[in-house]
Order: sequence, then structure tokens, then C-alpha cells
Amino acid sequence: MIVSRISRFISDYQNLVALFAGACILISLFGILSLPLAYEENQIYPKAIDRTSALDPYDRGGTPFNTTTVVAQYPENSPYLGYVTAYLTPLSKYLADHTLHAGTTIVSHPGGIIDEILYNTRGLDTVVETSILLSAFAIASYLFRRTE
Amino acid sequence: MAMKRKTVEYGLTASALIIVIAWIALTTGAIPLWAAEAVFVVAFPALVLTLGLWWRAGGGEEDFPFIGY
Amino acid sequence: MIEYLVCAAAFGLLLLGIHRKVIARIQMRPGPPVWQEILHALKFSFKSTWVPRTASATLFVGIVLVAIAIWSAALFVVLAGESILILIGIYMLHKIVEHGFGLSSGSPYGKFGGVRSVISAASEIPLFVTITAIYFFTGSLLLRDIVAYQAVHGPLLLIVPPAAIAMYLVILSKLPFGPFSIVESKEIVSGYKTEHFGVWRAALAVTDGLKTFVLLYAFVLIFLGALPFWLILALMTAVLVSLSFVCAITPVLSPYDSVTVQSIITGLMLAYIGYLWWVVP
Amino acid sequence: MLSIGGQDLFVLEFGDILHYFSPYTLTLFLLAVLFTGLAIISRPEEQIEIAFGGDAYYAKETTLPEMRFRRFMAIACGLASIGAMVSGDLFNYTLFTSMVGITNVGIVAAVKNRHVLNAAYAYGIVAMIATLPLFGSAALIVATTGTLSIPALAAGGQAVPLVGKALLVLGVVGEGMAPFYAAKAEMFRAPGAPYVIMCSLSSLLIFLRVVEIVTTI
Repeated sequence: MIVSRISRFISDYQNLVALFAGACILISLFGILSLPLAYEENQIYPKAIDRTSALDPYDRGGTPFNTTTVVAQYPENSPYLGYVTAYLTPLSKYLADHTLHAGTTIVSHPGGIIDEILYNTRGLDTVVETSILLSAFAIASYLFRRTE
Repeated sequence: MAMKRKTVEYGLTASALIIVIAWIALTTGAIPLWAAEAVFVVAFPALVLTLGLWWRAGGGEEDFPFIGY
Repeated sequence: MIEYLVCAAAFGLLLLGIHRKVIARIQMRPGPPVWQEILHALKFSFKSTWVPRTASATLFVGIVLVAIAIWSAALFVVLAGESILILIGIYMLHKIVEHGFGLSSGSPYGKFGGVRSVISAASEIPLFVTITAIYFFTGSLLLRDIVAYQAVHGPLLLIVPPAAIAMYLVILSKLPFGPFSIVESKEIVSGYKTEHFGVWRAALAVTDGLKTFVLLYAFVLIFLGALPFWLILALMTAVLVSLSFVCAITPVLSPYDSVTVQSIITGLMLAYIGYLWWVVP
Repeated sequence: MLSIGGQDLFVLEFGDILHYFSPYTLTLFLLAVLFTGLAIISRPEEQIEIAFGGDAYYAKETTLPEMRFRRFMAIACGLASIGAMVSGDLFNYTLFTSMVGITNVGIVAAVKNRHVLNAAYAYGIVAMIATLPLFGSAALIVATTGTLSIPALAAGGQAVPLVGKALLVLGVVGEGMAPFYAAKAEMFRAPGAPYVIMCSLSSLLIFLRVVEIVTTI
């Protein structure tokens, strides 16, 4: 019976990767066939990278400790939109106000190198991204430290 | 695990009371339909279980269970 | 509202009793009386009850409460004419309840039932395909909108018969003794129900009653529309008897074959959706 | 704004990321919360194994460190599915979904059983591959429509490409559903019912949610 042959094939988890890869190929082919797709010029969070800037990959324009123009989906939900400093902790804010040791949020802040424009509007994404990393590390370290 | 008759009685009374109160509140129009439904969804399972347990729950002075043939 | 719950559970159990009776008669056995399932529920609720020592006690008891709660909620969703997406969600989550029942006791039979319900979960996607087919025509998934649509355009059974067949098969897979009832088939004793005895089993019977009622009621509402209540009950019984015929004359498929057959049906339904998408502007 | 899962009850705002609660997402949300709670408060069962061909049987005990780790992973998985249930942002949803995939592997990773670990490995590979279509779909949709917000996409005006939707479904299927059939059945051999249940619960929930999303946008 063809049915039982199919079931025998898909019941083996060793074939799982092959099956899924096959599905990926099919849908990618469909995607290639449906090209070209139009690019929407009116994007949220537009980027203009200034290669000459000292802050090169992280420079998003605007003046530090001041507003930057950001196109957000719901500007009314982000009253501090464009104010990168708004997300500094009180201590960092104090440092930034009185010294030059805390710059922008790019690398001086827990949370690491995070696109600071997104930081203002998409805070939850940042949290989830780091949580994914945390759980991956937790699994790896548990397995590594496990005693037989 | 021993079932305490008192615990079961409390559970039964509580769930029955909640359902009756929600019912009265619904018919008098004190709470909207969805609120009453939410209460029923929570309290009805408890009522079913505690009712069944209550019928058989021991009072503390039972006979020895019959364990051998 | 509470009276609806009690009546629905009792009527659902009665339907299951009829199901057993019809199967028995087709197989030339006398069969139990039709109210046997109601008696079962009462009988189990009088039995003495405890929690097995190996079980995960909280889950063992908690899952029983969850089982009744989700199907009570499903009944209210159907009565209120809310989105059938919620109904389908609850239906899929019944799988989780089956896992919970099966795995929480530590019994190997329960575990096999739970594992089988994991296997079959992926095959219940025909439900979503059914939904998409309906959405093509009604443009809404709220039950009241679907019923209103049918008041104007006639029953959906005639408009999208393949969707009706798909949902029929899905209900079939939830009924005991059917070709797809691998989760509680008899070679693993009672599958996920094995270790829930006494009051737990009685509560499980209440769940089964509610589940049967909700699924058949929703089927009639979705595909035949608003009818007088007595007629709906009669139609539900008729649908159930037809299902019993199917159950009586088909063997239980082996677990993986059951899933493959259901997946093939899903594939056919997807092709049908593609066809609809092509034809309907 | 949406009619598919019922009228919106309320919307929770995190900057550009909205969380909307319709009757449908609320139901799924409550179930995720409920089962996460069960995973927190219940202790694992002692699974009974029967030695084949004889009368011998023995109970598997779950050790305390193993139980702690698996409970941690189950809670993380529960939180991820809670987030995925109500998120109104496409990218945020894909992030939560990939977190579900990783924690699913984590839940069974601590089990000392060769079959379980092999299955978890196969599952992990699929989950890893699946992030490509998953994030790819979000990227495709933001490039062609200029927005990621599900309410904004549902309001119409932008044509979401069909391939974007297909990739999204494929990604979710890879993260949760595809391994359901074979790999998860093996993974369910692991003892520790409250945690193992989170595996299948989260997969079902993200799948139920993606159906709503692709029908809406």
C-alpha cells in the first residue's frame, strides 16, 4: 500500500530534515517565480549610513543627546521618539550629563550593540532577542556542565 | 492520597455558591453575559469534581478497606 | 447558562450511547442501552477515588478541570456566535488535554495514548482548510455572520461540500471506535483515559459529552444554518448515526497510517482551496 | 480592526509593538498562562517502564537539578508562547516563535535517553533551518509593504506577497509543527509530563496564531 509506505517514510525522524528542506525548496521556487516584488519606498525606520562618520556602522544621524528624525509606526506611543538618551539609566544619565565617559547607548549600556533607533520604539524586540540568546546559552552550558 | 471530607465540602459549597450567585446576577442583569460565562467556565469543572468526590469522601471513621480475596 | 452546560453534557452522552448502540446493531450485537454513557458518568462519580502514587498530582487533577473548562467555554462560544477560530483553537488544544491525561499518570498505556495524540495533532489541519474555504464565501469567521450568510444564500453544505466533508472527517476522528481513534484504541487499554478512574473518569465523561455536543452542534450551525432547535437536535442525531455507520464498518487504522490518510485529505483540501482561489475572484 | 477572531477588547502598547487582545488571542493567551502555571506548580511524575517480556517494572525518577533546569526551560517556553499569542507585530512574533523552537529543544535536552536526545537533535536542526523562512518572511513583508504592524497590514492598502505568507507559515511549521509528527513523538518518551506538555502546547499555540495572522494580513 502506498499509504503505509508514505507513513513509514515520514514516521522516521531522520527524514524530517529532508522533508522540511524539500518544502523550503518548493516554496523558494514559488517565491522566485513570483518575482519581481515591488519595493515599498515609504519604509518605517529608514536608514542612511554615513561611511565617513567616526561612529560608522552605528551612526544614525542626528545630534547626540538630542532628537533624531525617526519614522515610527505609532509615534503617539513613543513620546521620547528620537531621544536616544531617554533610555539611559539614572546613573548613566548622570554620567552622560556630567562627563564624557558615557556616550550614546551604542556600546556603553547593558544590552550591547543595539540599533539605538529601534531601541526607542521596539524595546520588546530587544528583550526577546537577548532572551533567545540567554536560553540558547543556558541549554549549552547545562549540557556542558552536566555530570554523567 | 486521602480526601478530607471537610475540604471537599468547602470546595463544593464554594463552587455551588459562586455559580448560584453568578446565575442570579445574570438574570437580574447585574453582570454582563460574558462575565457570567467566565465564572461558569471556572466554577463548573470544580463543581463536577467536588460533587463526585463529596459523594464518596470519607468522614474519618471508616471501616477497613477490603484488600484481600 | 449552567443548565445549558448540564443539558449539553447529558445530550452529548446520550448521543455517544446512540453511537454505541448503532455500531452494536450493525455488528449484530444487542449493544448497551442508549443511556448507558450517562449511567457510566454517574457510576464513575460514585466510585472511590485517589491519585496514583507515581502521578504528577497537580497535573493529574488540574488537567481534568482544564478539560471541562475548555469545552464549557467552547459551548459558550458556539451559543454566543463568536469566531469559529476560537472553537477550532479549543479543538486543537484538546490534544494538549489528551497529553496531560496520558502523561501525568506515569502509566505506559497512558503515555502511549499521549504519544499517539502528539502524532495525530499534525494531521488535524483539515480543520483550518475548512475554515479558509468558508472564509472565501462568507468573508467572516464569526458564527453569527456565517449563519446570517446562510439565511441569504442557502446552506454552506451545498456551496462548499468538500469543506463539509473535511469537518465531518475531523469529527469522525474524535469519536470513539472510528478509523482514526488511535488515541484511545483498545490495544493500549483505554489510551489516555487509562489511569483516570473514579471521579476523574466521570469528569472525563462530562467532557466527552460536551465535546460531542459542541462539535455536532457547530457542524450543523456552520453547514446548515439557523434552524428550529428541535430540528438541529434531530440533524445532530442524524449526522451522528451516519458517523456510527462509518465507525462500524471500518477498522482502526494503524497510528501512522491514520495520520497519513488525514494528511492526504488535507492535501486534497488544499488543492480545493487553490482551485477556489483561482476560480472565485 | 479585525473581525476574524472577534472584536478587539483592548490594545497594550510597547512603543511600536502593539499587543492586541481579541477574543481569539485572549483565549490562547489565557491557555498559555494556565499551562505555564501548571508547569510551575506541578512536580514531574514517576514514569513506569515495563521490561518487555517479563513482569519486571521500574519507576524513573527525575533528579532535582534536571527537574529545575527543565522547569526553567518550560517556563521560558511558556513565556515565549504567551508573548507570541498577543503580539501585534510581525517581527516580534517571529522572534517569539524562534524562542519557542529553542526552548522546546531545551525542555528535553536534559533527559538522559538516547532516543529522546536524537529526536531533539533532529528537531533542533529543523528549528534552526526554519529561522531562515521565518525571518525571511518578515523581511520580505517589510520590504514590500514598508510596515511590520499587523493592524496596519490588516487595514489594507498594501499587498502582502503570497510568498511572504507562505514562508511565514513554513517557518512556524518548522519551528513547532513539522517535528510534531515524528520527532516530538520520540521526545514524548521523556519523563516529566508538565514540562513535556509545554513542547506541544507551544507548537500548537504558535500554529493557531499564525493561521490568524496570515488570514488577517
